[in-house]
Amino acid sequence: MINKIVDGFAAALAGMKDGDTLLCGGFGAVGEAFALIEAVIALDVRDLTVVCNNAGSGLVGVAALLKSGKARKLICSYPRSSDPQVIDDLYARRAIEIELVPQGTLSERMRAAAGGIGGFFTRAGADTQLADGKERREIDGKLHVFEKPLHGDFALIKAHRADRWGNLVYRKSARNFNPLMAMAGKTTVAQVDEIVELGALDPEAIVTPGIFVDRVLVAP
Amino acid sequence: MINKIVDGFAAALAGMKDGDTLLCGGFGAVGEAFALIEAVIALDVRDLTVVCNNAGSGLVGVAALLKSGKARKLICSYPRSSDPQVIDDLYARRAIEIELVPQGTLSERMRAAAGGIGGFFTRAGADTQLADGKERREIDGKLHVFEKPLHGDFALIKAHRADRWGNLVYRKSARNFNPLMAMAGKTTVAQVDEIVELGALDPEAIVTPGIFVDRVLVAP
Amino acid sequence: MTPLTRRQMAWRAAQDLRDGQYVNLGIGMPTLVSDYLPPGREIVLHSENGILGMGGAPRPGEEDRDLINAGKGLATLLPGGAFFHHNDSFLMIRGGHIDVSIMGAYEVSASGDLANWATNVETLAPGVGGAMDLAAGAIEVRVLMEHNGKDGSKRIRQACTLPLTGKSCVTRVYTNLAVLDIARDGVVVREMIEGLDVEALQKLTDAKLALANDWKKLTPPAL
Amino acid sequence: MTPLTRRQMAWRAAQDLRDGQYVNLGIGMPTLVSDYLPPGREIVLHSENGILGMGGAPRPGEEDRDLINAGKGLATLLPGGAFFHHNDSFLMIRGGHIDVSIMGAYEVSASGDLANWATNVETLAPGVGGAMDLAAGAIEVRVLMEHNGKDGSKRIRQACTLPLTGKSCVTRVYTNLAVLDIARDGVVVREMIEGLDVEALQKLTDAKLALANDWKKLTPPAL
Repeated sequence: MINKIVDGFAAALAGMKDGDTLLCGGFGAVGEAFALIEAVIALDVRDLTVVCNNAGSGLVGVAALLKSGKARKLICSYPRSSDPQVIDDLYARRAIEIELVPQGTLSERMRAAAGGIGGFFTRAGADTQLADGKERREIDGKLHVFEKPLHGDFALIKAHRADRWGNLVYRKSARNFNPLMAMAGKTTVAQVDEIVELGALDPEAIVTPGIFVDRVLVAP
Repeated sequence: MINKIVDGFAAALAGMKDGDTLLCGGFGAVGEAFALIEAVIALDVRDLTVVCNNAGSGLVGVAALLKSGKARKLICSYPRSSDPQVIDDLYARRAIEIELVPQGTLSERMRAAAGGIGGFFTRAGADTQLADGKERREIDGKLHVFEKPLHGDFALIKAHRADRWGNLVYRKSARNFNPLMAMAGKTTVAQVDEIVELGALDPEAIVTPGIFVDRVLVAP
Repeated sequence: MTPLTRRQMAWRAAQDLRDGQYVNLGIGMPTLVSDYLPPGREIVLHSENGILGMGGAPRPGEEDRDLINAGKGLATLLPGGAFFHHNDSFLMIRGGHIDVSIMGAYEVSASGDLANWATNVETLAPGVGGAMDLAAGAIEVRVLMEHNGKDGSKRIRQACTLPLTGKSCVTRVYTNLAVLDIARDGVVVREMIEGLDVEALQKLTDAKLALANDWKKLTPPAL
Repeated sequence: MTPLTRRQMAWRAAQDLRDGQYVNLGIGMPTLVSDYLPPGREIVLHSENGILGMGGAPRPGEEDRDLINAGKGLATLLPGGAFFHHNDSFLMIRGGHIDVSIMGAYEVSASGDLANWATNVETLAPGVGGAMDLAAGAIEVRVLMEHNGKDGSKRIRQACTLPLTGKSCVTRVYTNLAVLDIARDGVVVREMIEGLDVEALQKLTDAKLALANDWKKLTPPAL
């Protein structure tokens, strides 16, 4: 029997190790898996790479994880969201490496990882300094830059409802990066509001099929 | 006011011209926009390129369009579905050019067109004769082939319900290529079973947002 | 001579949006454009986090923490709106499905180059967000910005001095003084506020200006 | 010596599927595997047209024309199943999310090369379908085919003679005579039917065979 529901953070994060890349869902605070992300802080892991659109707000979630010093690198599009005290401090001290990526390229690189694409050419940022050092190619008269897949060892995502197969649905704009990161994570852990019976989710409206999800944890 | 609902095939197919590429939804007969596709036969257009997973069955839909002689070329993954009399005849007479593409590459090429990707590297088919003449590149020790976007001048798709903004939902496996082709068509025309009031479709369960749809026609 | 307020600038940008267009509003001043959409036109707002058909701010008591706009402010959804995931959202942007992107900027060049993500003096971590995707993918990119910097610096320039967001992408600029088109042969003044002439505007502008034959007075309502 | 029937071959392939695996069954004989999934194991079947959790054929009166499998036969959906569009379906295949692909084949080589899409004599238009995607993307590719062609031709070969679907992708082959693994150093016989020995099997096989020390009799139920 398939039962992806786990009990507690230890089971949810089992196997995380030094140097892992974590894909952390959310756009600002909405759809961020606060409980899972903060649980990483308690683990004996270091040199993490955190992939997240923003760098967290205040002293919670991704901001708390970055502040803990467990992350060596942040890959993001827009680090300074509301109350960026942690990233401002880390940046001022040059205490973290930041790889800045156009938001759509960030998204597309994760999709490439999810879908077995070895790399792709995009126009976004091709004529900017963010493409410096990267392969450029003119296609149909327009400059493109070659971008590579961005894999995650873990995806830590937030969803609204789940069943024991790991099928997920989201709430409104809290969907954002979560379904994408679910696809791109080697081990995908979903923090959810609620578990429902198998078959209770409308098969026409499941956003993330369980094939992309390894563990489900109910957490507020 | 946005009203994408059109009345009749002339309005649905207005602007189609010689040499156009038509993306025709459906997997076998399921999800095929029979009425729209057969309406193309009545138009004064020629040298069409038809993109469709199969080459139609019997003497209806895509098969009827191919039999009409209006298509110069077929881009597909699996031409011989059930009752392939039309494609067998055309193939025997070498009366149509066939570009055979791995099914996932066919899909991904359309997504690249939909998403502004200039091209991508994939492993699928890289070590086969279908990659002959194409750029190959070893990435992470594995052979990849470079594939280019596949744009459609028209996408002729089938959906279940629509609203006047062109939002669409599908029925079961009739979804298949339709949402993808909707995204990849310059002009996307949806044949639907039913029109519903704006706001009646669950915003969490809309599969194709209206931004990808230009015209909606109710047809059996 | 009274420069436009931020709300008047947003109002002016809103007037050019046509019925049925899909429009992405950048964070900051462009967000205000949604308050001035001309009545009678259905304009579908796209939010990069995965919304089409976004409405304005919620009324008291109707707030939903899971429904925000790109600037992370609370938002609503109109009938006909839809939610989708981030990758689909940027497919819309990058694939040429967004008719109009309205963004803020630091500088715009006479050839339509856009600089709006990094200054040369970065004491804070720079962010790019979706700006480069919009610059590359939206059918039209329009800029909404003050004509000059707070220090009087010229922001409409023959060539940008700041790191670019995208080349040759901006088609129109709305400032607190004028509406300017980036045309094939340079910057064309379409509208100016009462009391301003093109010679005075040229002094505030690095790029060489041409005045359209049919230029108009820019006369927003009080806002 | 009694070779396995097609249903017995499908039964044998089904026995290797583990609880919780995501499995894609090719058209033709592999489709029969779904009839013999071992009880007590939840095995999630993926259908390339956009289904996970596909069930077997519908009971009379429960047919739905919009619910078909990859071979275009009528299908059903299990509780927990989901529908999605074609591109997401092939993202699953190409991105390494499918644990096991079971396909038919014309030939398999000693290094695991697969040939199952084109013969050398094509009077009919060849089709490739999703075979190359599965060969490249599934975590494991297993083949289900008659050990020899109808003309007695050898299908497990030192090297394939037909156009390839993918290189070095097949890990196991189920035939009507044996179960064979493609190992690092060649083809290893894991199971043979009653009355067959490896010398006799070798005569029916082009690839050089090794017999596993712990080889077993292949004894399917009557089907």
